[in-house]
Amino acid sequence: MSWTLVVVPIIAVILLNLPFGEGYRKLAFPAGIFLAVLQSALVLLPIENMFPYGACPLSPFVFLSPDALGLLMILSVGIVVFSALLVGWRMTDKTSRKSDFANLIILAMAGMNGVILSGDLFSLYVFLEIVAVSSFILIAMDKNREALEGSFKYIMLSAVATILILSSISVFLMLTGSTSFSAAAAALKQGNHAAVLASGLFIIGLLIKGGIAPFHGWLPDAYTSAPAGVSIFLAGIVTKTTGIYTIIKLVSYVTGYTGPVKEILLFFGAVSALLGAFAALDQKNFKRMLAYSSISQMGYVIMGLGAGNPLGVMGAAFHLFNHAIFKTQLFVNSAAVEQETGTLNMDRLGGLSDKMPVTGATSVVALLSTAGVPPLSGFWSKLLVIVALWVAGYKIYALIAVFAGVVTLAYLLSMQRRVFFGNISASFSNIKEAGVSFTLPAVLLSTITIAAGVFFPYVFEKLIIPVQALLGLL
Amino acid sequence: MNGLLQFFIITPSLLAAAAFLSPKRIKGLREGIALVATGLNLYFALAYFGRDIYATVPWGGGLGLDFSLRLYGFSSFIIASAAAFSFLITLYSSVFMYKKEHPGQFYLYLILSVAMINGAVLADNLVVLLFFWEGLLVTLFGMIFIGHKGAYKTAMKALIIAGITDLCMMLGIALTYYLAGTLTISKIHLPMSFGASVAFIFIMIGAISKAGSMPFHSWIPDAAVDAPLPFMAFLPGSLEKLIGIYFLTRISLDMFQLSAGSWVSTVMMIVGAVTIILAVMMALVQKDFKKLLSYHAISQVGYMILGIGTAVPVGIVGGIFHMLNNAIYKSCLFLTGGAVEHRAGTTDLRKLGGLGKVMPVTFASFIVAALAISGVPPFNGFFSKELVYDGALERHWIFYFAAVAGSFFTAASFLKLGHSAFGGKISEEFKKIKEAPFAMLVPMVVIASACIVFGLYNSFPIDKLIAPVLGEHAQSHVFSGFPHNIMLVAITLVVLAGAVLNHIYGVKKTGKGLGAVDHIHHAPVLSTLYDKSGQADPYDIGMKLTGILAAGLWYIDRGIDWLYNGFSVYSAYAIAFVSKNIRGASYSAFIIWSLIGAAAVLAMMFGKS
Amino acid sequence: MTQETAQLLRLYIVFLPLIFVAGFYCVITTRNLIRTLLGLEILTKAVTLMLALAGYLTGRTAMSQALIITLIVIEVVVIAVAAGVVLNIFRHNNSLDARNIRSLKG
Amino acid sequence: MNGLTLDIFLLAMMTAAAVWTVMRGSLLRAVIALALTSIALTAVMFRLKAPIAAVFELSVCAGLITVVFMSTIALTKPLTHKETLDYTKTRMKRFWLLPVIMALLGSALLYFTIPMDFNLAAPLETAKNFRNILWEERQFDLIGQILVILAGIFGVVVLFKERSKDEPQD
Repeated sequence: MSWTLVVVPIIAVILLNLPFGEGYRKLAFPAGIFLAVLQSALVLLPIENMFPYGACPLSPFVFLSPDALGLLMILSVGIVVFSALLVGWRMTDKTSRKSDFANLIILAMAGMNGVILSGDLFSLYVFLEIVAVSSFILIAMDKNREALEGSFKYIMLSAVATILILSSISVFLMLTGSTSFSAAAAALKQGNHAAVLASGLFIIGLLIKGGIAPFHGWLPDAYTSAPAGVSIFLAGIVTKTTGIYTIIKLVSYVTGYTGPVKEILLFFGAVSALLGAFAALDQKNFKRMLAYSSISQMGYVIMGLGAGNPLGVMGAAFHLFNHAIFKTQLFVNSAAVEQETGTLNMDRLGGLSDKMPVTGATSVVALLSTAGVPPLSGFWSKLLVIVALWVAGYKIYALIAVFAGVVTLAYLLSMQRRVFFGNISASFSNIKEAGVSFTLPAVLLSTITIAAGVFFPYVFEKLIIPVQALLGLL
Repeated sequence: MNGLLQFFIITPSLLAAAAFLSPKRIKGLREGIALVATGLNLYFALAYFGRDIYATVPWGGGLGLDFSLRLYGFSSFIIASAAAFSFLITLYSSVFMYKKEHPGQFYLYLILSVAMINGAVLADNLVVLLFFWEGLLVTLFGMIFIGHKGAYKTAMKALIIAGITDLCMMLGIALTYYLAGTLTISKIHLPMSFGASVAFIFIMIGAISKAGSMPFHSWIPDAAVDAPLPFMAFLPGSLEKLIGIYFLTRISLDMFQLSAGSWVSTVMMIVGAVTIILAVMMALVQKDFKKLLSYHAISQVGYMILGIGTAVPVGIVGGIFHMLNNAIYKSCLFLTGGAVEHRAGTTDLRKLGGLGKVMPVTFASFIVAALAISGVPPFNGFFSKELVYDGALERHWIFYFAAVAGSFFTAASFLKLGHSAFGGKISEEFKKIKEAPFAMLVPMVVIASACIVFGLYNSFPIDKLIAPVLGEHAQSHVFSGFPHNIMLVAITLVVLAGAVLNHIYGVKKTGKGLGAVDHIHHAPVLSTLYDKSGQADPYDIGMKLTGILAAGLWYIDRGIDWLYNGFSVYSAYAIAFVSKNIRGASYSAFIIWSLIGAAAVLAMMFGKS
Repeated sequence: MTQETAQLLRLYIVFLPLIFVAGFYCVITTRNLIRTLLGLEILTKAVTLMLALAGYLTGRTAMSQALIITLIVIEVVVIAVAAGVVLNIFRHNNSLDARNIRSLKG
Repeated sequence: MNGLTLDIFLLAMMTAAAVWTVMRGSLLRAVIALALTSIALTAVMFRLKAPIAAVFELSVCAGLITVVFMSTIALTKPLTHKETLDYTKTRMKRFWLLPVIMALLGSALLYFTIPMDFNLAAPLETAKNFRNILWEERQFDLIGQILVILAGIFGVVVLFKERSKDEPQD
């Protein structure tokens, strides 16, 4: 399992970029699609024993067989990379730029798999950096003014996060002599101040990478200025894996759900839920609104985590997965709109649903799921989070979550009205539905959303319930 | 159902409908049906007099609302007197209403009112009582409405006042039901706790407003002018007082044990006293025959309420007896007024004068009734007032003083009325008018003789009818016969003499009967009081208040409206603007925010430990 | 914790924060983009120092050296990419002033 | 005892070089100051018995990164001498605060005794040499390094490539 997820992409990239002949470069896209599909299949279909090689030559010590949440993340990485590649490949114009895009996406995917699989603090840092570096390059690929600005801001914030993470690792090394999760957890259990400081620094670093409320400065600019395919990739999975998933992993494996940690998660989750929702309310640019919406939804996940009970963790994991799906879906729709109309300014858009029926319909599905309307998947995950908060006794936070949900519905409905309904402006009267590389991922993602919603008991039992184990680790 | 329901409620209603639907062409048919109806009613009232019957029809879906009627001593006495009055007044109106418009409607409402009153008195379930009580409201409105073109304003006024007070009564009944757990009146016996006294006050408001006491009186003087006269004699004059005071007695004695010391009785006494004084002061200055009588009707109610309010056996008996006497002489006075109006065409005292000579019988019955109402000894008014005085004195001298002052002014105003209407020189066009028609004279003479009979032979009404109502309180001593307290009688005689002297003085001073009270009217303090009394009508004040309230509510509504689609939207976008731009734009701003966030995280991390 | 290592740790606790403060101050206040990268570089050096110190104090110098090697490799790539981005920004604005990369507001 | 004074001297050298990089007016001299910091760091690491890391740091940081910065500065149009002079004057207004903060912080840290309640990890008995740690225990990081280098190559290729004529000048 871990062998294929990290090493095979490396071999693929090397083979694809051998110095002789241009022919190979065009293969990058199918290689990427294959790897993404392979990855999703690995999670869904029990083909573990198909690989004859048995024990991976690399020592098991370094590779951690992925836990339930890890499997879920690997699945969402696969799905999002698949859609991002499809859209990105179609939208980047020059062939050389296309292959760079595909290769970097593959590298980033490998990086993310590494993050999911990493077993100790330092390797977690290494793979975080890999994903970060490839994202910087992906954002800056178009080399236009906004893209460079967004990329530079991301670089600076990510660097600061790295500094904090590294200093935390060095303190843990000083205290425990090793960088593994269990050693760090043991040091924390003794409760000396240095260990608490180190875990605090690490959490701050991850909050910055995850784009949670006060640290979210870079996120709207990076998402909006990046080219369409890259912003799908970033919003869909990068911030989730490097930021939010790592926080869940750190809290589960190292710090444990102690009082102060829960308080931090709840407070910052609530702040970003509210701030993201309200900021999204007053946006002109379609992608910028979706960026702020991501901050708000990630705030939900963090709050769910902060509830500290099994229901909360499950809710957070399920919302993380759902959000990966319907946020990617919305970004794919925005890419389709950008491709057809050339603009993302919602004031000039309008009435596109009759010209672009599939995009319009799938956007409605994603919108309803984000807002948490039954029977779609978003409803179940938000319900789990809110119920978990209420049961855990954090009644005010539950109310904040509900209120943020209301504001979410408000800005998404206003987006839908401004972009897809209403009357179409003259300049867009001759546009037609976006190509198959937009409609295919859109349809695929909305079917997943609906399926996850309708077959919730099955999905819940198979994928989500095992996530409870995270609570029992410490 | 042994006849209770059929004879007292269903037959009058059917006959009322028949009277209304009968064709105009056959002259006298409607009057005949009306007479038959009230006659039958009187016959059954007398036939069932004094019997104890209880009948119930399970109705109202088990909510304890079954249609139960109960006839016993007190209610049979009320029904009998009501039947008597309605018969005589129907006889009287058969002539009076002959040429007036809408006679059909008049008889419909008349007989229907009789049915309603029988129902209300017989009812043993509060909701059934409420049903008939509200029925009276409709007939009251109808009868005023057909008075003349402009009568609808007074009709509306009466409807609103009666409506609001009935609402209070409903509230009281609901509270009683809550406290007592049952709606059947005979089963309710509540101690005077705070809740019970509040319920008592609410129901009392309903009862005394039906009887026409002070704060709810303002429609009666207007109705006197607008409504057809027999209505004034019929409802405000007698029946409404009967039923109002009957229910007041029931709640004071049966449902709630009204004790002498409780604040509720003092409230009643104050209401009674105030009503006596203010109404009679207003009556004093009236220049219209009917208006003067209507104010007296209000002031007499004060005596009854004061009597019952004393919660002393002698007072209560006095109050109830006064209710009966008042019904008698008040209706007689109204009938005499009607006769004057019928013959002379006007009731304005400035035009009238010297009718005594041309209408001797009307004048004679007027004199008897006036003496009765003023409380001159041999007549019935004297005996009931003495009982009320006795009760009032027992409680507090101020109430006794108010009652006596009331009689002084009553006597003075009736002397003025008698002198200006019947006495003095007769103007030419009145010379040739004849005595009132025979059908109008009979009821007047019968009722006037009743004043005398009930005066001299008062032991029958008191001992047989009223005393048993008091039940266990009162069997100790006898109330009838000559009043035991001689000193009170002496004071009354002095007061009456004073009234006569005042009248003579006033007449000598102004030269004509009408001016007999001018010296009181223009007295320094009283004159300002009189001027202001015009606007002090509670009904107008109420209307102004509701207007202001409505305007206020409209503003509140606008405010809430703004809160929803104005303020909330504006603040949402304001917060959005802040949360959008709080981030800053340069990466150094982001780093500064991150350091602030980091400080917060570390603070929280170390905060707890 | 021997007296000698405690004294050494005491020394580093005085100097390390100074370097961190210098690095953060440079990153935040400078207007020139390249100098921002310099500030980043100073911070990385401080962290490298911390790792080395940790290794020395716990006797696991070999382990800390491995970590430092990986760290340096990664930092070189990051700085290279950052320099590339700065170069392109310069091509656009023809100046290295940080104030012209704060146009994305709201 | 002189070991400690040597440490103090080296650390002071490094901090001074860092401050010099930040305060220095002209960019070129700042990069040189950075190289100096790197050299000081190498010396300290030798003291902390991390020789291989020190050499690596020296060659990469002092060498490669300085080269990268030099080339970037070369590619960008450096300010003329006169511009740098009056520019440094305005810069001073923003940067005088740094030494003040550092002096304050230094004296504060010296003065207050920071609670050293934590105990350090016990040293390992088997003194593994550097090589086998890197290869046996840290393979996952090695894979990471390969990935980073690949990403770096792409980065350089994408970012540093001169814009070819036909590319849209957006």
